[in-house]
Amino acid sequence: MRTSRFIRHIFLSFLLVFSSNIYAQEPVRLAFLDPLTGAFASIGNSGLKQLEFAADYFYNSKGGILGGRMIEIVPLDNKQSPTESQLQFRRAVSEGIQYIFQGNGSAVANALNDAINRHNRRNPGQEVMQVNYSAVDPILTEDNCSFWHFRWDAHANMKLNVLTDYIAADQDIESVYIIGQDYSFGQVVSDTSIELLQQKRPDIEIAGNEFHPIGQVKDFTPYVTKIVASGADAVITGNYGADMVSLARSIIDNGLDIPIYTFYAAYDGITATLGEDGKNRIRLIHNEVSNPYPTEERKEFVRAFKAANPNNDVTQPRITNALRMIVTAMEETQSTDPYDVGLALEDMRFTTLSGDEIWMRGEDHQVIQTLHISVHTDEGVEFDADNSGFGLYTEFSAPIEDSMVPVNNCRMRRPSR
Amino acid sequence: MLDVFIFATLNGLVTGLLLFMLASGLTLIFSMMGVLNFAHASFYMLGAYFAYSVSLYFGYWTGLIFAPIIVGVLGALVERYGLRRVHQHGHVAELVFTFGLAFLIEEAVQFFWGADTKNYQSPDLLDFPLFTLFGQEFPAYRGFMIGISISIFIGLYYVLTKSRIGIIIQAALTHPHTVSNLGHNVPLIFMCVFGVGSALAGVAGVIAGPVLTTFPGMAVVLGSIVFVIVVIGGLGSLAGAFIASILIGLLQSYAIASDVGMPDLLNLLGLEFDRNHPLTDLWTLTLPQIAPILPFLLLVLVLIFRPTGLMGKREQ
Amino acid sequence: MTVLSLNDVTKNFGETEIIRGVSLAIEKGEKHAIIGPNGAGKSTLFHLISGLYNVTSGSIRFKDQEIQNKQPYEINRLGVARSFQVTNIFARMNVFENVRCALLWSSGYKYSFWHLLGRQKELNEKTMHVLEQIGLQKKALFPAGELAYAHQRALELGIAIASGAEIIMLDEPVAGMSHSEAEGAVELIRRITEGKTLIMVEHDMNIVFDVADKISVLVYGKVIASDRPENIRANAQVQESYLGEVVTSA
Amino acid sequence: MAILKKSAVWIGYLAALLALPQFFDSVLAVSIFNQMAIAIVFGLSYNMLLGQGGMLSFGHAVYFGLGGFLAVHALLMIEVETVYFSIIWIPLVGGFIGLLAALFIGTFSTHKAGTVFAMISLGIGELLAASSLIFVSFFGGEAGVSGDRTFGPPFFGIEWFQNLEIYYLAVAWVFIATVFMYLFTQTPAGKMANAVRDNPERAEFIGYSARKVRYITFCAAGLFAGVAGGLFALNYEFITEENLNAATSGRVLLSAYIGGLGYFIGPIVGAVILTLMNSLLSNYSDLWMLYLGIMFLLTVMFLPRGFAGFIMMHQLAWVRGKIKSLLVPYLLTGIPSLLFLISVVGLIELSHTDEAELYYFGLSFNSTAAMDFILIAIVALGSLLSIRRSLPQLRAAWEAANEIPESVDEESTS
Repeated sequence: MRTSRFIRHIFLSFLLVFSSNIYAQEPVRLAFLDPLTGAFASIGNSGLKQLEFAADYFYNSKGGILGGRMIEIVPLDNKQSPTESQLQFRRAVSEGIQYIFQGNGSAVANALNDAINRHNRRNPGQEVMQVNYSAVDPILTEDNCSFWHFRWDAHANMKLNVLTDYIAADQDIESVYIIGQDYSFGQVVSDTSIELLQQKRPDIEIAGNEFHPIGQVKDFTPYVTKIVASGADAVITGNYGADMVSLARSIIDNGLDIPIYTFYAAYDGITATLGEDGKNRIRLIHNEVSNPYPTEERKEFVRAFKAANPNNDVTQPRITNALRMIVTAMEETQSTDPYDVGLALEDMRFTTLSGDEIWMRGEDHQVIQTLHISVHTDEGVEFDADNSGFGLYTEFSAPIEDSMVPVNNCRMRRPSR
Repeated sequence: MLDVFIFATLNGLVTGLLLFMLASGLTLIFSMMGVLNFAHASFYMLGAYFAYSVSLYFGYWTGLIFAPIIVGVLGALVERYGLRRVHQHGHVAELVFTFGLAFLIEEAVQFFWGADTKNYQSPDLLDFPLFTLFGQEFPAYRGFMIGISISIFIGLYYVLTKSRIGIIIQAALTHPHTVSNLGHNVPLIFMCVFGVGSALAGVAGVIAGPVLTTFPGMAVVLGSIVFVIVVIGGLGSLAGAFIASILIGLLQSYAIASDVGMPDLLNLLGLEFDRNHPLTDLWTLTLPQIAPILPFLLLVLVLIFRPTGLMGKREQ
Repeated sequence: MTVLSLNDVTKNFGETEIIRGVSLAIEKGEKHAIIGPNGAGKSTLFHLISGLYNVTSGSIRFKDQEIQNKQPYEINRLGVARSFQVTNIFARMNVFENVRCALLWSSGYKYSFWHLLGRQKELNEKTMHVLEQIGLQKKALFPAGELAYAHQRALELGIAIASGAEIIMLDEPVAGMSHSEAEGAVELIRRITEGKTLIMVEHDMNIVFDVADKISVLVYGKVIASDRPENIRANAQVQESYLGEVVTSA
Repeated sequence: MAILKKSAVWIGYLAALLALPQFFDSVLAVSIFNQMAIAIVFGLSYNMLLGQGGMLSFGHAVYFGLGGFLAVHALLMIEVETVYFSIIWIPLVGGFIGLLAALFIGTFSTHKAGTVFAMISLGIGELLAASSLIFVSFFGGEAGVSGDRTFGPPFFGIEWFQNLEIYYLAVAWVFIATVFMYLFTQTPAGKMANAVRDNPERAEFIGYSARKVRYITFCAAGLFAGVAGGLFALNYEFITEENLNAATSGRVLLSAYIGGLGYFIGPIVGAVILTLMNSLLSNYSDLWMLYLGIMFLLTVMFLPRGFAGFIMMHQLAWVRGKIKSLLVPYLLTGIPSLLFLISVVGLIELSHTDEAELYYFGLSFNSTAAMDFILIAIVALGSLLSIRRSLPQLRAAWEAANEIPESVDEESTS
């Protein structure tokens, strides 16, 4: 009994700390739910810094929003685990936070989407909005689309649509090899690119279509051997993290000189690790144009960010877009209620720091924006990645019409008030 | 087809020999002390990270020499001040201790070096293709890996069969109790063996780091496989560990190189399933897809049918 | 009536023959001692009878059943219990639980997970009774692993006899005891094996001749003599190969 | 009297479980309690295996996870009305599956304890974790499967909208599971599990097949792990691959060990400690896993019987009324130890942070100033010296309080 009293004591003191956050001018609190510890911590922490910096740069330094309320970013560490995300989601609810930024991992995004929908259904008046800045599983704006979920990144099919356009236009490519992690995103990449390539360039041969378990492969050389043997002219991979680096490394080390088309092969240590070896070989499909940056406004922002965070880069400008659009919607409605803000976000058109106009499609809550293909290089790179001298140089930009994919299976249930 | 086969064999050998470098140390430690060191692969990781840090200032070759020494000393310290203390509480406590150590080392590596991958490069000296066969290059660094592995294997064999300490260790392989009764400074030998075993793992880390990527998860990826090898080979058997290492290296390499899977098997049997079948995941399974988990399948099968492992005599 | 018989039993470990054709017949109620020099195979013989080892050839019969190559627990359930030369108890459980565990099977509980032991009055009384017999009733709740050596040996005996087996096999029951402790132990053995068949390996000849009413001499894996104590004492071959020096030195 | 005393513990346990949300009723607190409830059942089931049966498993999450997956599938079936029963029985579904899996896997894994068992459990765990990513239609890949607990028939008007309702349901199950797991330790099979743990060879010579005893314990542990998995499914309404992989298996080992193996309350203590660390400490420091690792190693080295063992160590002194004599020496060593701990953690945090300023225990430190490091280091060193001085005193007091009397006849409560 003694121990339990002791524990209760600790508990009490901890909970007191939580509940004593009372401010004179109550801030608008936004949660940032991503891995801040563990294997993916660097990506999560980098995102957190970008969001915090953007909030300070655009709003807090200028007197806040909604007539003087500050934006407070509450970091929540989900350790890249769906289960942990659920716990942290409850913490956010417990603290009355109604906006959750989340990006890393479609598994987490899907779990969070489910949790938020359940929560919102059961607790009317305390709804929570999911601000998805990076999870690209198409299902989130298709079959599982929800009023409470908004996505600022282009989903996998949109990216693949542009990527296959690009590959199809390259007449030197006669066969491609697809390799990916054995999970939903890897499979989407494989299925969609085969389908689209067959439509666009039926003559391109799919030299291989390989899946490997996530994080289980020690050495990618055997896979590379197969790629070489297949005689492919290009590789498409959706790998991320260490699997991405190891794969690229093996391809390079084994002297295979063909382009590698990727989604996640830049920043957070990857650019530095690939360095000289990856030059002109690694290409990325992404949103928000890379070097050369088109506007002074954006350069200024990035310089200011680098000054404050010398070891980080602005890896995901869409975080800034999401924040700015939400604040715009809040100002428009003079409300922080996710329902009002959600309605205002629907079909909002917004000009980014790069001067692009992006559109939050109301039908499925998917941002429609220009997409770009950039190459890993050190030439013409004014803003490098990982302070390595290397960075991304945009070679190809797809206009908004080309990157748009029509809505297929989204039947959104709208809350009635 | 032949080119794939040849390269698959070479790749399998590289992996197998690398695994053996880890497995040999683990086996030695197990033979002497009766404890399966869960943290063994963590020393491998430490090897890679130390070598990376050293190589930033003094180049690759200095790292190759000093990193294993640092790791070896660390290992000896762990034995002296950690394991020896836990020893009195029995084998389960020792196993759990090393398990916790592995956990801690991973966290510590993230603390000191961060969570992202490190740009640990192979030396420029070895940055050329050793030979080209059927249009495929075989990097010199991989040849170097094979060379180092084999020379360590020979060195180890020589020390174990020719030197005095080797004889004692040999004796410990078969008669662990007698050796401790013979009045040798057993604790000191334990410490040395643990240190040398760790250092071997460190060497493996140094030479594998540039190829297999230096990142905090590298111990986990390899750790359980090395465990599997030591158990499949037969606990305490160096020869068994060698055979199992090569076996698993080749097995995985061939499995990846092959293109067969359940669909082929079903075709052979004249069966057909459509994509909506509830077991569709099973019917579409391919060998490359499951290659990395084959060792675990092998482990379970071996343990069921031959609990002493391929070459093992002793049961623990 | 013969309760246990060994028929030309051999046991090899690899190339080495340890037991080289042993035949023995043990009568009901007999107190049978097996003696012999170190390495003669006495403990191995015990392990063969009790099922720890499989025989290489030959047969062992308990009453009308062949028991060679049966599992130890099957043999135990038939009514053969044994103790060990090196103390072999359940160290982290207390003395009471040690003995109670030894009683479980013979009391018919099998692998039950629906009986609460605290409520089994008869079983607990039986356990206390055994504890009294071995003189450990005061140590009932003491962790077995922390008992004094003599007490551990007594517990070792207690576990062996608790189930009330017909044949009790004791492997050097007084090894390592002081003279006075050994005397007490002999008393104990005599008391608890009353009316039962006893097979015993022992080095202390005084105890052997004191307790046994039949003695077999095992040398190099063979029984060179099996007879009443007085005849064994007189047997020239035994004298020569083993007993002489021991008796004179004792 | 003794019976009253014994049931008093149980009533107290139940009352404590029921009363918790009366004191802390925030969403967060209830979510932590739910986590604790699940961790307690899972931890107790693991202790059954390792503490009671001596089987070191690196794959116990398999039974937890399988139970959880089937439980979520059962929720889905309730949703589409394939079956129709109240969700209060879901943990039983989980338990049933855990039992089935253990019944099958136990046939070949319980031959031997020790390393062989540990390795088989590791292999099975890895195999299943890997296959769970391959067999997407059942395991749902890395996103897992998700259900909704509110579709079944209401239970006395309760529709399970709130986590608090689930907490009370979990309490009922935790209590039932704890009682049954405790009772199991008091049965012939449960006691023989102890015997086989201590000495499998001898167990065979008192009529028991060590393997069968292990098998029964193993199955019972699988059953309760499955119950815990079912509770998980009810609380989170989804389950993913991570709940049956090696990390989850490792965590339960950690929690049981820190709590104290071999003591029935050990895993409960461990579950509470680990859950609190996981959900509270992780908010204050992103190095909490490092601290967890250090704490775990220190526990293995210095408190081999865990926190419960540490408390139990004082039983003798308590019974003999000498606990008071330990108080002062404990304080004398404890306060500098705490100070040492705080300053070391401070050093680690200070060297890790990338902010210029670190707020720590109400003080502000500058992470770029060497002076601040030295200051904390001095505190650490000073407290260390102080510990060294007071430690012999504590040892002497300890020995005085625990002098072994002639015979120890006091009844143990375990």
